[in-house]
Amino acid sequence: MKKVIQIAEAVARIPDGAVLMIGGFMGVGTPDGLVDALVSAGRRDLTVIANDTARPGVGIGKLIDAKLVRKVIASHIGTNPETQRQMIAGETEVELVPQGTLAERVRAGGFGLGGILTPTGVGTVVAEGKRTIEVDGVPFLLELPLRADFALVKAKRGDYLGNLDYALTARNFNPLIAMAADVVLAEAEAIVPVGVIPPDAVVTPSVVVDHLVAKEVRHG
Amino acid sequence: MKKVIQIAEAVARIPDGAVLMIGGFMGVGTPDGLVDALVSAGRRDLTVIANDTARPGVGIGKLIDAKLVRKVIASHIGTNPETQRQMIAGETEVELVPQGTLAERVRAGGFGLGGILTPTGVGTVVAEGKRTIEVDGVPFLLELPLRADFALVKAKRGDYLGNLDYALTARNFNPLIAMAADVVLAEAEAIVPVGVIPPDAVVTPSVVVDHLVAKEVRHG
Amino acid sequence: MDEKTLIAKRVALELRDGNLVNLGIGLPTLVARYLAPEVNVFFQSENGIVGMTALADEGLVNADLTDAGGSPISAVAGAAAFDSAVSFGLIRGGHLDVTVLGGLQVDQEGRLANWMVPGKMVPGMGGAMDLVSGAKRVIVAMTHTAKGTPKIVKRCGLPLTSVRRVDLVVTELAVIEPTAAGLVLREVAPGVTVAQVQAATEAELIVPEHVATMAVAG
Amino acid sequence: MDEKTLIAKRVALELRDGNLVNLGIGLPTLVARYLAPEVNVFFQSENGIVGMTALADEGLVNADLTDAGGSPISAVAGAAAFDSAVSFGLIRGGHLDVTVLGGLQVDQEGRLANWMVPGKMVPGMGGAMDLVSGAKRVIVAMTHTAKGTPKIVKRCGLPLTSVRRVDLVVTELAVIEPTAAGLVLREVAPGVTVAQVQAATEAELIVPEHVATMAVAG
Repeated sequence: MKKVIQIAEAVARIPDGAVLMIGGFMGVGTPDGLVDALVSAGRRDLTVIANDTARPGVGIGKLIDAKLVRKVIASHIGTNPETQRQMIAGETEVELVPQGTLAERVRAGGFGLGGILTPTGVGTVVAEGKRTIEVDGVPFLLELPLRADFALVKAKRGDYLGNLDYALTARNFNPLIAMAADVVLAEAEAIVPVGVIPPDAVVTPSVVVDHLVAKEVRHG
Repeated sequence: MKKVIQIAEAVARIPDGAVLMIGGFMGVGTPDGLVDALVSAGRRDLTVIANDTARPGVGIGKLIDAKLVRKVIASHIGTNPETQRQMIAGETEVELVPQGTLAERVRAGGFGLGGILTPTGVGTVVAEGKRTIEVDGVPFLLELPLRADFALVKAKRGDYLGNLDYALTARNFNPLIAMAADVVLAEAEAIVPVGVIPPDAVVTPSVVVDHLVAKEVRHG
Repeated sequence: MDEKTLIAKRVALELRDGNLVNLGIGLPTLVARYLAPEVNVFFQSENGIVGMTALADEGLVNADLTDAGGSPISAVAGAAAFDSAVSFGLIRGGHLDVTVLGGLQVDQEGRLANWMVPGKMVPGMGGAMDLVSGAKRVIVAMTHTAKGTPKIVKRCGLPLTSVRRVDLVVTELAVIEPTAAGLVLREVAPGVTVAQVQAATEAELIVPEHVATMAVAG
Repeated sequence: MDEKTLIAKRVALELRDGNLVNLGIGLPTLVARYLAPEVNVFFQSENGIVGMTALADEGLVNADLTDAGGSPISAVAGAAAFDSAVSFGLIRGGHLDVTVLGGLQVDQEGRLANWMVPGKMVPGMGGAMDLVSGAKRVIVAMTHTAKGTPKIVKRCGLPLTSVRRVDLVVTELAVIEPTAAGLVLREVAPGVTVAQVQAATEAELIVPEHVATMAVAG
């Protein structure tokens, strides 16, 4: 029952140079409060692992706009011309990973696997520098786990222990990154009493969540 | 809206020699109606992939009692002396797999992965005959996917499209095997109208389920 | 009928009742409009839902229900939401019956390039590589040429999306089936000749005795 | 106090507030009874739940809520249920703070054997190999000898559960910490001498200048 902290306090724990996993798909399911606070705090040299960088002014795009990101590991940057500009200008390093592979690499990081074998990317530029492993004569790429210092998770509801559920397509990478970071910060649309999310409805169990962040509430 | 069939009809599709994945953990979450019907029909030479063989007279134990199983791939048979007896007598082949590895192998089979690397079993008898792959100097076992001809799934609710949810610890291997078999037969405690299980509560999406099986209902 | 509509209507005929289908962003999305009423398919969106429908109507928008392009959608009764790992488990694991994708190039071996133009456009592959590697059936829906330059080529100059041979290529001029023997011309669009298709194609086409006229959905 | 109670009470002192803990079947299960009231831990059962409590009371049994041994349990408010892959993701992924397991043998390198006796008992490893490989801290709770035969041996004759060195061994005679240098005798049970422990142990023990008397939970 110790998990709720203020957003500013949460962001104060994130140092320059941190490796962040951030939930969301084109901004949907991205924890905007945490992202905005990172921008306000001006955290620099971040590595961001996420599906995409959304669009300028939206979700992770705000971190790109503010030039806070040194490296992006994502499946897609095509909707954000500023990410592409920074990449071409050499200001931001971009590692492109097929979306399903990105999901499995993050999951492997959180689930204690040493890697996974996928058919995706065999024979393409994605295979460069990677080990190909044959199973019964079929080639697969060995893709390695990803982990982060912090996961910034967006949930629908969080209870005071830290159990989380998610809404529709805002779920996306959130439950995966919640398993794969040293510190997990969750921004929930609603914080509810323990027991309100029934055991079968919990998607992320409380034990992996370090803190729920409260929305900034102004009184008076 | 075509998915509900009678248990007898479901079992009639399963031939002698079939490879079955069966949900359940010590009988909890095992589709008893399907198992009983398999016993009644006397299907022989089955391969059963499951967490365990429960106890004599319980769940998968009933298939063992009836000597219908040629091969078991499981993490544990210690609670079923009859399985052990058949193994020692050479009547039933038993492949023991660490429980977490079994879960990942089934998942890999359903998720189109060529295998996964796990630290579990390195340096033990489990490693015999398997490839060890080093990642950054750390050894992992390459564990290969498992698939089955049929998955026999126990659900809490199934809707008429085939969406499933599960109850508490009766979930266990059920959602995993539902992805990993050519034909997926689901026995639900309740069959409900489409839409009753909300999208966020669906654990197994309808598209992987071939048939819900109806409980035998006697009229008059 | 404009060329995109023609392509979408022809592709629509490839979808079967009960199929699980993923439509790429852009032209492929149009296919959903031209399904016959008796053909019920489930649309998957790789951001995590089965059972999506067309764009949400004004007033029915929910910020947490979008397609892979980030546009608001609706969902049918019986839809299911899931995380990205499950979404690609469906795609990679052989559960997806059909994916319809746009293309930049398809080569003589039936291999697709559709995710980058080095030095010009590096959007990232998103889900395309998984979709092409994993779907049971891959249909490429694209214009036959780009500003007059053939897109069906001997060998892709652009980076490949997958080495897997796609199953069908539908353009405004033709329906082409990549096979182990090469690209087989199956249909030509109404009013288009085999010679015109070949002239607009860099790759060699195998032309069977009978080449049908392209049928299109109602 | 019988020897199992003594062991369980000593192990209970190793659990910290907020820990995620998995207790093996048998002796380890007893540990839950002896936690100090101010220590709130979450118990995981590998069949798919965090937040299990002791066995369910008569009249509160639910067939779908059991521990890994198949016995009916209860769950705390805020419990979470999940499938077997997630359950072992928690175990293998470093999310499990402590596992307490029974043992057949522990050797001088701190390696545990607890899942089979060739030719006699082949129950299968269940979750034990994953638990020992994956938990942050592995505590072996076992009797010091089996019918007079030492279970702490120079080299395990029984098949290993994992090559990972366990973190602590608690018996009715002693608390032993396996280290890179060897097995360090940390505590002896009340009324037991260092010589008695060594006599009941096949492996060499490193005996520091100060060996404490085993503390046990209230």
